[in-house]
Amino acid sequence: MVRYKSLAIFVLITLFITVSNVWASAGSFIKKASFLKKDKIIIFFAGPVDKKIVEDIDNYYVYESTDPDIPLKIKGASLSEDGKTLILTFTEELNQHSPHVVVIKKLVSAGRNLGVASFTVRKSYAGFLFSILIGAMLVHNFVFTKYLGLCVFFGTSKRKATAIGMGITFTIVMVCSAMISWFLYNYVLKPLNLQFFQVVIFIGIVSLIVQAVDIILRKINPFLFKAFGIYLMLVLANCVILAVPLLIVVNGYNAIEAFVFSLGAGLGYFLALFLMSSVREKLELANVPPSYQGLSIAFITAGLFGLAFMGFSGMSIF
Amino acid sequence: MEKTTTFENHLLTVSVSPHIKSPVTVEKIMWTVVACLIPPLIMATAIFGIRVLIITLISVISCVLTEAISEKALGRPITIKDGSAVITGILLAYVIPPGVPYYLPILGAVMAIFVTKHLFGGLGANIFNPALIGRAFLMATFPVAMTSAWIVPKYLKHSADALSSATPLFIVKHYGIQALIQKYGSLSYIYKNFFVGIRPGCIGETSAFLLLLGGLYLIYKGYIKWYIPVSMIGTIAFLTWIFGGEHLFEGNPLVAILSGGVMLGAFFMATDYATSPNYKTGQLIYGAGIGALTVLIRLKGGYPEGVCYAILLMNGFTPALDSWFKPERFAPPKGEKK
Amino acid sequence: MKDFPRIIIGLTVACIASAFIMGVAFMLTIKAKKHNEYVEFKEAMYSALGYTHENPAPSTLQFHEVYRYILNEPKKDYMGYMIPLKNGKYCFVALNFDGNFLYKKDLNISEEEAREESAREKALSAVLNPSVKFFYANRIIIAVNNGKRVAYLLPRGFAGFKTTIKVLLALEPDYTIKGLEILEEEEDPGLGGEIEKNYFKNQFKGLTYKEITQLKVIKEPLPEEYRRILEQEREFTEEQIKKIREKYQDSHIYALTGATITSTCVTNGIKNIVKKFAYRIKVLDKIIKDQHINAVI
Amino acid sequence: MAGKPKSNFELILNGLFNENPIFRLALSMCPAVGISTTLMNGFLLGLAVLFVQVASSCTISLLKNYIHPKIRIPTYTLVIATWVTVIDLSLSAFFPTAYKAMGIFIRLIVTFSIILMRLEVFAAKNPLIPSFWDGIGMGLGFMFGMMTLGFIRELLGAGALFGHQVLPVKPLLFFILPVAGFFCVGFMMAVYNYVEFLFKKAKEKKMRG
Amino acid sequence: MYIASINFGWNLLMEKTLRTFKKGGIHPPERKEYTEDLPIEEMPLPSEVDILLLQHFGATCKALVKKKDEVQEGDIIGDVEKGLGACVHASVTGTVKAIGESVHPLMVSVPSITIERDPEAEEKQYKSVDWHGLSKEELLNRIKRAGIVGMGGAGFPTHVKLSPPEGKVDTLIINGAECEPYLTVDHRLMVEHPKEIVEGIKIILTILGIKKGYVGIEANKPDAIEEMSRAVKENSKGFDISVVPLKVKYPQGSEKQLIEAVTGRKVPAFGLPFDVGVIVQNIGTTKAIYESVVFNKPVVDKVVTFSGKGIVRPANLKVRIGTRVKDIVDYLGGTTPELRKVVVGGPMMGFAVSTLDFPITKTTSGVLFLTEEEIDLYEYKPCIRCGFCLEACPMGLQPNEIGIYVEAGKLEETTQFGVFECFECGCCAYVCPSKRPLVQFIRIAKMKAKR
Repeated sequence: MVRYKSLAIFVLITLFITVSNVWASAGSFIKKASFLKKDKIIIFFAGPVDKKIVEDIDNYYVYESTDPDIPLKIKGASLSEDGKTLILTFTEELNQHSPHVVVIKKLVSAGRNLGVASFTVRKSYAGFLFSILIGAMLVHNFVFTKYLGLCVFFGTSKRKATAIGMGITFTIVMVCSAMISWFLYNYVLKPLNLQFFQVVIFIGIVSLIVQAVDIILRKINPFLFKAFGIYLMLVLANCVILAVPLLIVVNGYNAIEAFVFSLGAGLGYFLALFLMSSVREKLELANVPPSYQGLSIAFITAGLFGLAFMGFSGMSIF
Repeated sequence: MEKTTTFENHLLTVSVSPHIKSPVTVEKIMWTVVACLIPPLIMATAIFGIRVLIITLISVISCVLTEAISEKALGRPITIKDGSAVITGILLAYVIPPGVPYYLPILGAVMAIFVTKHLFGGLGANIFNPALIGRAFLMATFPVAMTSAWIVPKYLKHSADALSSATPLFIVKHYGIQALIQKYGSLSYIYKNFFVGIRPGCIGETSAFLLLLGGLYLIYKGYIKWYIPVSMIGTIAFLTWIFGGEHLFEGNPLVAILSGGVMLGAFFMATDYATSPNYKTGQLIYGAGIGALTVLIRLKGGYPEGVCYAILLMNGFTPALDSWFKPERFAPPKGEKK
Repeated sequence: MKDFPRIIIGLTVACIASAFIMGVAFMLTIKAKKHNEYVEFKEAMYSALGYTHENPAPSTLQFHEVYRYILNEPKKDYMGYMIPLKNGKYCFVALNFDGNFLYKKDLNISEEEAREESAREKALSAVLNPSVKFFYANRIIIAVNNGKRVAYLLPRGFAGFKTTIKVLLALEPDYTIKGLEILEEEEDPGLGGEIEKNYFKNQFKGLTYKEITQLKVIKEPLPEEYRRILEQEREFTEEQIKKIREKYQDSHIYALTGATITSTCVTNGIKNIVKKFAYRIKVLDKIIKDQHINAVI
Repeated sequence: MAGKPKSNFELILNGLFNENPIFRLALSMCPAVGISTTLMNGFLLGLAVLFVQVASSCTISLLKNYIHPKIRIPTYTLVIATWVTVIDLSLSAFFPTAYKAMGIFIRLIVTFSIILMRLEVFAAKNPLIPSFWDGIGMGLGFMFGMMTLGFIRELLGAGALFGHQVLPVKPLLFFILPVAGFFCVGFMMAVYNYVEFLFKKAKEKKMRG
Repeated sequence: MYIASINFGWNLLMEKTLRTFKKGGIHPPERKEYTEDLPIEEMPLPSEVDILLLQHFGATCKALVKKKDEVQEGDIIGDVEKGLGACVHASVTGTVKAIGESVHPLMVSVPSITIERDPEAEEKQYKSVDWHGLSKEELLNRIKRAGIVGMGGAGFPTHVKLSPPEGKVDTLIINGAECEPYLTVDHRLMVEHPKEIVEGIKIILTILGIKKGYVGIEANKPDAIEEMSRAVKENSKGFDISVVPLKVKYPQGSEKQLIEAVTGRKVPAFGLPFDVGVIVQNIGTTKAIYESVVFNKPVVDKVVTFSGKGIVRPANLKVRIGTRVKDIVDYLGGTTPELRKVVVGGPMMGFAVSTLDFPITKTTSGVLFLTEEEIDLYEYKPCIRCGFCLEACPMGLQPNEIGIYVEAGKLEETTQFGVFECFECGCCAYVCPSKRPLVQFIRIAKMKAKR
């Protein structure tokens, strides 16, 4: 029971972080605050506030969370007509990648002094997760822009049916193994200072999962086993399955981020496989020069896909 | 397949039905497209100078030569007369900035014609649009030239500051739409000039009006269908309107579709037969996909303009779209999927 | 099933053997690795300070690191510095955001050990109140020659066009830029990647504090003679360099062609770094003086 | 495997040409595409693979009688992973700059199918000495492929070899971009196919005339 | 809706709202102007006729006469022993000259009976009878004995077609679309013999025991629509017959497309019209039914269009079955020197022949003499995936893919595109800018692929 409870709390906290992007420490009077353009912060209040006090720029102390000793200079503060929305304009552009702390020294609403309000403005966490997902799937697609997992990629992208089977199998194994690897790394290897074992441990986890899925599928659903069983062994020879846990460690993702990242990687691989297989089915009918037939033209196709995927380079969604 | 027999003093042709065929041929289509692409070139020569004409000529000649050489080397019939290489040459020149060195289009032509077209089986078998692969290749190889060799158009009355030659999309992306309006004076002045084609940009993409005219003529002739251009331009306008501004629903759709390569892409590149889906449902989705990706790259990506990459990415989806959206069968037998 | 024990024994033996081999390899390499990493970083520091093989650093030159921490106590946030002392150990000084002294603690950690973040954490948690949470912010490396400050070295990172750009900035004691090294960047090769090139990097060299505070990027082509100087400084006499620098160097940076955004990112990043540093080092110096800290710096 | 045992020299040649891991067997493609941007990278990764291949081949060849067939694959993986970790740690300690350039590819050697495949088809069935030479052959073949690609890409992309400027200009930046790896591998495969075709033709001619 | 009462105010709007099938279709040049205003002309009897023993869909007939036998016009000289088929009749009075082989326009050669006409023989007169009292069986029997087959081209024996399972059919459609370019046979028949056709319709409706009948006519034959509407108005008492003008679009006259255009019902693939309760009859067939029932006249003659720039005098000729085309050409003044191609049937679905030495059969609706400017002699090119054929195909198939698969040698895989649903209307090959022989590809695929 306790486990479910903690799980529920965990989910709730996650939801809270995802939904709200504000840490309001002085009550819930500040509804929402977010960056606006390059040099502005917009703040929404629950009720109308006193215009005179709130538009005084000395009333604020704003700093980047890493540099609390250096207040940012405010050019102006302007309150909307209904008194509920405030826009702070700064003299210089804000570094929106790091969270900013805003302290309003005095806040008066309808004659009532609400005291000091201090809160953090940061980019939304949901957006961050979404960026990780899109990043792993498209912007840094493991096949076309990171050049990993190619042996299996070229081996299983001849037919669309094979590609779909491999894509689904791979995504599932990918997510499972990445999550288990994450837990093992953060709760066993890191505390014990055994990081150099990571390669062995990660590949071991993958082979165990592959073996386990193989046995379970064989027993429970022979039909599914027939459809996906043959791809299980191929998963093992795929560099992406090892690269994702390693990258999760390098980037220092937490559990949710690791999940999203591995899901994105799996889906991105699936997408690449699917696109490539549909193209290769078409290529089989084309009059390709004899020396280029087979893998050679497949590589050149992948290169062209790579060129196309360069369109995503430098993309940041949030 | 044709067999002949003596009939009085000559032979009778015997072939399979149908015995009459429409007068539309590949050559006719291709050369019509070429004709539709000529007015924007004249416009570009007028506003950027004779240089763009030379670049276009080099591009066309190198494309045709590459086509002839690759066909010779691969033992295929030489088909330079059908005009497809000419179109690729013109389009390749149209998507590069006017101030690039003269050798650039030659390299692009090899990539476009040999690698993208002939290695994949020649006319009609290419997966990606050759001209756009040529551009993407040049973009990767000569990033500086391809992103900064802009020329200030003649007849433009704004001051010659450092940003004069920057493309409108670059200004919008990095300085905001207000900066663009400030630079050109007023919105109506922007609309007018962009519509006519007096603005910095790639060689053939500036004149929205002439491209639109050419595209409409092709639609009128039935050589291309309206599905792709309309869904693509519509999606770009719609999504820019929603996400393009500071707040939701504040973007300027008209500037978005008049700037960059939207018109050129929508009518002459996205509609390329070999690389776009064959049937209308697929074409509508394909066009919408290009539009969405264009807006995504423009607003969130690393480049100010996204039409080229958006079309290339959707080219990759074309075989899949073709296999998903087939024409509706008249009345398939029971038990079989439509 | 009969094979079961054999399989288990086999696997166990294999695992133990491989763990043993890996452990041995780890033990053999870990020291060399740390050493090499530091040597590499040191080379970057020398390079930022302008020392080369022909112009080697004096043997008396020493580097001392000051670490900055942010501390949270319930209802109270403040900052702290780890300052190296003359006895080879560190002391920790806490001060509030306005730069006023709060308290001072001595730490039992040598300079060599302090390079390891975990070692610092251990030393800090040994002396600080357990309710205090502390976060490492960044560090300042101070180059000292014969007891005199020669330069400040700032390893910092800021957002570039694509990913974070990590730089090492060297400043004179009067905050004039002595040199700039790009440690890590993943900008587009040929475009933003050109920030690693001398002709861009060296534009920052010699900018005074006043110039830095007004620094801005201009989108004009880099003059050819200026470029030559920037690329191959050694081939010119000091006088020539001075002349040309005077002619072109002002409070502006010539943007890289086709990579205005990256250039702006770097310029703004450096502007910010110098401004913040100049503010903080004044506070720190005041504290060291007021509290009579026997600092090595 | 052919009937009669091959000589050491033949084993090496086999790895270099007939069964070149990159261009013929099309295994271990990721590094071939991803990091063959310079000759040095190609050389170092080739060296790492050579080491892992030889070490694992020898280990398996020595221990083949003690490995239970049911846990064959996990054991092989374990052996490979061990040697990869060793080379990973050593490279990171002694060649930090090159190690940085190769990113995580060194650790990904674990999943290179070429190594596992040679263990399975050769080392597990042959005594130590041939296994050693087979490992050398395969490793050299991989290194050869990587260095060929590195040569082409560094020369065309940066106008340099081993980091030394050879050409006065940098011809095509494209080639040092990772995406060019796909094209280079594709064209090299076509070259191998074409050479094979020429050989076949010559052989047929010989047979006939 | 737009039935019968339409008073020829053809305007653009009407064109748009005319009934038609939904998917695909093309607009080839009509080229009916050569013959559409020429009245049906009776050709003098030929001196010799070749009666083919296979003029229909089904088994070959067995000759019932021997060499040198005397035959009268209308005598049954061949009949099928078992299986599907229809009998053949002597079309002239005379002597059997030979029983041998003769060129069939669609096949290489089939058995035939050559009859030398007796120049002295009197012309046979057919007397009319009142058919109203006749039983259904008798009507069918008369049709059977007259050897009537579908005259549109397929040649399906009519008496079989008119005996559908009980109660399944509720609608009769008379196909007057005549969508193929050049052909004007049905057009002329409708203009000149509307009453006979309406009578024929009534006979068919009586046989089927239903009341509902439509006559579908393409809107490019306004005079035919007028004549038919008038005839229907005057003579269709007791029946619900209506004339439906149809949009001009090829292949409007195809059975499935016509049924969809007129009733909106769709015949499933591999199904027959009566699966959706419809029976379709050709105008020519209807007229033949009328003649067989009312005059007891078997199929001995047929109206055929001779057209194209390759013939000196285009005409709508009523000729005896078995008349050699060569004789007809001589009668019409010969061919022009520009003649390049002779096509039996329409230009879209007809067959090119290499000789003029073949006889007219019951299913011949036209013989076209085409010159170079009318036909195409293009070399074909690779598919450029323009998708024109997808737009044109009335069956919703993918001719481009089929062509590509056939060229790549993957014949078995073409079934996924429904290659067996193709009825070879030729729309795809017509519109193809690469001039690819798509119909030929599809035929090859049909031969090799398994259903």
